[in-house]
Amino acid sequence: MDRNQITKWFKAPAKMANKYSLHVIYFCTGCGIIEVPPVITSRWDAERFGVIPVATPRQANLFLITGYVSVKTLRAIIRTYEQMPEPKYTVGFGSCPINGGMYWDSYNTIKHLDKYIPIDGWIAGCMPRPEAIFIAVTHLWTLIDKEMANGYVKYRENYEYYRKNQEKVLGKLEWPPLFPVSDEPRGNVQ
Amino acid sequence: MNKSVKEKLESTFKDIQVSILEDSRIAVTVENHGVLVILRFLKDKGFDHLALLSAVDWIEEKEFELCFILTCYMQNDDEYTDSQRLHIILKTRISREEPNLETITGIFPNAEPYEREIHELFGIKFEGHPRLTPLLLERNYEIPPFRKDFDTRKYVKDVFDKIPFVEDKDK
Amino acid sequence: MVVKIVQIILSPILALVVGVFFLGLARKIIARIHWRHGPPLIQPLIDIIRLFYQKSVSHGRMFDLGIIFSLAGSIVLVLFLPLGRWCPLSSSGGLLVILYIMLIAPLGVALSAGEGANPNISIGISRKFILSLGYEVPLLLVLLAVMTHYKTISIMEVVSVQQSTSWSIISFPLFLSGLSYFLILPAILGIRPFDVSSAPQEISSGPMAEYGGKYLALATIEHAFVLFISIALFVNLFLGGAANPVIFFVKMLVVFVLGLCINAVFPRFRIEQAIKYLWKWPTLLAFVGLIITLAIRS
Amino acid sequence: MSLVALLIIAFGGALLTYILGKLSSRIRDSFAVIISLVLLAIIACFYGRSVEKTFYSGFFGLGLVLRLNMLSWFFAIAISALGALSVIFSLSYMKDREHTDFYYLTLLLVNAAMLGIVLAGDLVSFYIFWEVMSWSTFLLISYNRGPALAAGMKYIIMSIIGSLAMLIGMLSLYTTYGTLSISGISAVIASASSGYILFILIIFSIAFGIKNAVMPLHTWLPDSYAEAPSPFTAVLSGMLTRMGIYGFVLIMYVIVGAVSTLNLGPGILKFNYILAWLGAITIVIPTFIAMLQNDAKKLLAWHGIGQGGYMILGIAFGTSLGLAGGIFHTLNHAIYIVLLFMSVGAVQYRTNGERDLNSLGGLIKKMPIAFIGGLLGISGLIGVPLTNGFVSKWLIYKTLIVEGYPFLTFAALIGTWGTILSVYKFLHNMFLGQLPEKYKDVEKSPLSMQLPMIVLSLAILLFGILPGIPLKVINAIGISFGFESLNVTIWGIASETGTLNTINIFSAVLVAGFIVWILFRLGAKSVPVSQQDSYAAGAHTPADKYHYTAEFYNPLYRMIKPFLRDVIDEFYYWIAASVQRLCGGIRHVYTGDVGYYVTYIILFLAILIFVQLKWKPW
Repeated sequence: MDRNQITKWFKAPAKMANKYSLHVIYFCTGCGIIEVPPVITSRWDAERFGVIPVATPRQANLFLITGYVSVKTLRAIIRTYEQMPEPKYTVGFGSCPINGGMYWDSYNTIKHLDKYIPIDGWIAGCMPRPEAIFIAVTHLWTLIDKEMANGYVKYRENYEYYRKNQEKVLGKLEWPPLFPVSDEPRGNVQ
Repeated sequence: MNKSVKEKLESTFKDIQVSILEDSRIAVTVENHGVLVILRFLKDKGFDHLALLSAVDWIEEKEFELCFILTCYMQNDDEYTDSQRLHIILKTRISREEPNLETITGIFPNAEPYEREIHELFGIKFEGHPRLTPLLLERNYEIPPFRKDFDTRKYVKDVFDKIPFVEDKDK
Repeated sequence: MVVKIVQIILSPILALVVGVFFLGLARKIIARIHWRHGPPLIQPLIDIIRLFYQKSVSHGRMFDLGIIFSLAGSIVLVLFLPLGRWCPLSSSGGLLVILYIMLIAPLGVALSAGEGANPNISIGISRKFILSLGYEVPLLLVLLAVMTHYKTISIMEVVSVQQSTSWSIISFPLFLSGLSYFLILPAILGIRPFDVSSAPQEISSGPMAEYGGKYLALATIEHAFVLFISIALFVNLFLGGAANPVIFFVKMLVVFVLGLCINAVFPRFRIEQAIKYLWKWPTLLAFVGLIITLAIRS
Repeated sequence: MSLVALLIIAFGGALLTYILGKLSSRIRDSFAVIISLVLLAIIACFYGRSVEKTFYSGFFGLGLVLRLNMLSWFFAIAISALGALSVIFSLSYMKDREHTDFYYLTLLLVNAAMLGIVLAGDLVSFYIFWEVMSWSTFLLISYNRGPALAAGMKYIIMSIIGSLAMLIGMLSLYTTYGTLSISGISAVIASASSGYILFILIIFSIAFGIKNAVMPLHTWLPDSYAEAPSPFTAVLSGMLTRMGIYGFVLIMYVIVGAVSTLNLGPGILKFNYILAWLGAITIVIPTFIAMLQNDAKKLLAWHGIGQGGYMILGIAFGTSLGLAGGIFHTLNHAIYIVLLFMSVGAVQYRTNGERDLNSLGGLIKKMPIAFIGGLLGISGLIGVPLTNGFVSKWLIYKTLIVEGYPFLTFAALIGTWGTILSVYKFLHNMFLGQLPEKYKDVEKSPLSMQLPMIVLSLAILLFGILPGIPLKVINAIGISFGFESLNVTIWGIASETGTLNTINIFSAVLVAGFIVWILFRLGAKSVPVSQQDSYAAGAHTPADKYHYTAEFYNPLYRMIKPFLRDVIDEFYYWIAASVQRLCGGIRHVYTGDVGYYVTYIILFLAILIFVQLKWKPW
């Protein structure tokens, strides 16, 4: 927690500011959202680290994907992720986004979330405890320090592949592609 | 109390089997063409609340079984006569090859989403239903997922595992 | 003349620093009321720096110019307010100009956010204007009472008269107006019970819904300025301004902390309840204050 | 170049355009524009000259006099400028409409009649031009047929009542003083009894109150503004309705003279105090009714009534500051209300006549000039500093506070906040928010519409930042009425009880805006994005359903709607209905066959004989 080291602030203000002002988009994607209220209220108080929930993706730079991701929710997750402004980070919360968790063989859940949107950090556990969110935040700090939290850069460079995977699962997407895509004809695999 | 209901049912309808399960539950099995008549009869008797409509896939006997659970709409909990605590489970069998049935939204309008769900997940067609469009699922499936012959592991292997990771895009 | 230039440059910077400090203090006090440790006092500054480095989304030319115009209006308004002894632009308009420049900020934000083409924004803006109509009724009565009491429209004169005689919050007729102004202060600041126009839960933070990086930074700075201006106006009109900025700042701190502690414990009003409250007690007090002032004056 | 020649050019030009219209529409259009610009040029070079000449003395023994002084020049220049701009605006607005020759004839006739009113030196010619103006306005209001006929009928009935009141006043003046020339009467009337002066003031203020839509006499205005074609509504709302203000100033300060109007009536019940309260009510109630309107032109019409109240407040107290405020507000109001109606007209022209605020939206990207016009128009209407509306409102508020009427100031200030709410709804529903599908391919407004809007927007900013230009002329008017002069400077008014310096405000806003703009550029780049990409909680924004306009201030509507029923309008309709029933009853007497008439005659003779026998009255 090097928030009070003034020299670091003058050397790399962007990195320090990004580290100590993570605004989480308050979007309940799955069963894990029940862990977020204790985190932001007086029991664990995430605001000490500058982490506060905000209402719209436009104001956020951290996206906490909590719990299993059903096919229908994936559409909303992709839309929200694309509406967040650039340096944005995502954290997969719980084992379901990692590899499907206990719904590994279900027809209706998404198994590996990072096939569709880039994920910077994972928290294992079938609903990890609130302290695990702080572990994720500190982990994110080190990633930002080491310039490794570049999920959004990966998304921008391989957008075509991400888009193709998304359309494989969700069929035709209503909104236009975020970045220009060389649209050669692609059959939709059912 | 449920004895009188049993006699009333057996007296008015001929080819039905009525059996009393524990204290407040009656199981009634009936042919699929007689369902509407019995539902109308029970509704007039005061069982005006269709609590649930569910289906069971008996794959060995190649039949679907539909269960209608009826009860009285309880106004207030405390003073209840024992007849009002009665649950009636109406069961009927339809063949698996051409699984279709009359819709009951005429009698119980609240059955509309139940029937849409069963149509989507079991493939049972309800004639006369206002809109049999998909309710829950995002994708469409050749074999409806809740049928026993739907192999979910194979489906996952075909759809989700075939989608490549973005990292190994150059392979 | 040089002193004037220094004053003109210094007062907006001072206002910005004090405003951002008040924002941080507000979050810290609310956290401590919730039994939470709460963020450091400079957290709003960190947020603003981060927002300036973050990319954002623009919905058109008016989307950019509106927020710039609104922040410029707030900065100009600071120049009209006396901070302690010196007041840069006091000679060009007085209280009437202050009253009218106060409406540039909400109008600018409304025009810029309006182009964000989002119903949450439009509902937020309509609520913000209804709320401003709500607190404007008592505020106008209060300002008219002060103007008729001191028989002038220039705020410097009001401050100098209070310096010589007693504070106007203690003098008989203006006590009611002062109390009424304090009751509507949270509505002007847009904090806890009256943050109905930027409610994150109901209308996803109203006009701020489409504001991304630098737009949100400018909006936060503008909120800091509004915080500074409303409290400075209260201190100037009712607590007799101050000889030097330090005492002025202490008075503002007392008023802000007092107001915040009272209001941090209230749940958010619905917009009708807010209007009913604003048009009942504060308006009654201000109306009675004005009638008594008029009676004394004639 | 005498005044008579000016009027001949004005009226002759109107007739000539009608004749030319028969030949070809292009010649008629260009001729109409040329005539208006020529009139503007002539009046401009009349500045400073004060002339009084009887041009025709044979009118039943009364001399018709034409007169020019600072007040009439001020109004004349405003009339001709706005007339020229609205003619230019209507070039493309009326392009593919039928019988446009008739439209241009009546439009130029109205402008000429208004010039006549302003230049009239005696009450007879004043009355003649007043009637010409009323009638040509009636013809223009009912130009669109359909509901416009009812609106025109309502307008013409109330104007006739006003003219009759003025006629009674003139007759009584003629019988008592034998002359009707304004200078003659004003010299003599000071000696009349205060009761007689009160009678004259009340009679004339009824006529001018109807024309200026003061509260109880305002009901004709919303319908006629909404139904008349947009370019004419601009002229109607800009200058025509303000002939009432010219009339008030004429009767209160020129004919009767300031000193006697101000102490008419005992203590609190002075004539101008009651007039001021009427003005205050005219500000508050119409502004809040405007908030409930869903029709763009009706909303602006109700604001027209509301702003009329500010002018009445300005001229009611007869101090030089108040008079300057009132007259300056007349000019400002003329500028921005014409601009707003032109902006509505441009939108109407492009969206084939769409006026309903709930079905428009997002036009800022398609019609930027109309948006800029609308934006500056509403900021002038509100009185945002740096616009002309602010300066005149500042003058009016200062007079009210210095004179010691806080409650009148409170009414005026609340009027401003009501204006902000309703006027933002107007701009938001038309230009901001989502663009409906059917207006996707709307193009920009044509050049002939953009030109007047740009000119008027610049005028708003120019008079807002350098108010000295018009205030110098208005100060001269005040001096000609015998008030002490204000020390007007290019940047505003300097006085010991509070000076207004618009240059300071302008430079401060400019510098602060520049600093904020640099701060804005320093931040990270922002990506332009379409209206489809708006935040919708993860869902896709549905086309045509993502725009919040209906009942824009719903919580406020529910609270204030019961108090805002237009009871006066219903009262007038009740009177009309009862009169109609009465006449229906009388009509039954005439059944049409002769037998009944013979019996009526015999009965009548019998009654006469009986009365003669019984009481012998003859």
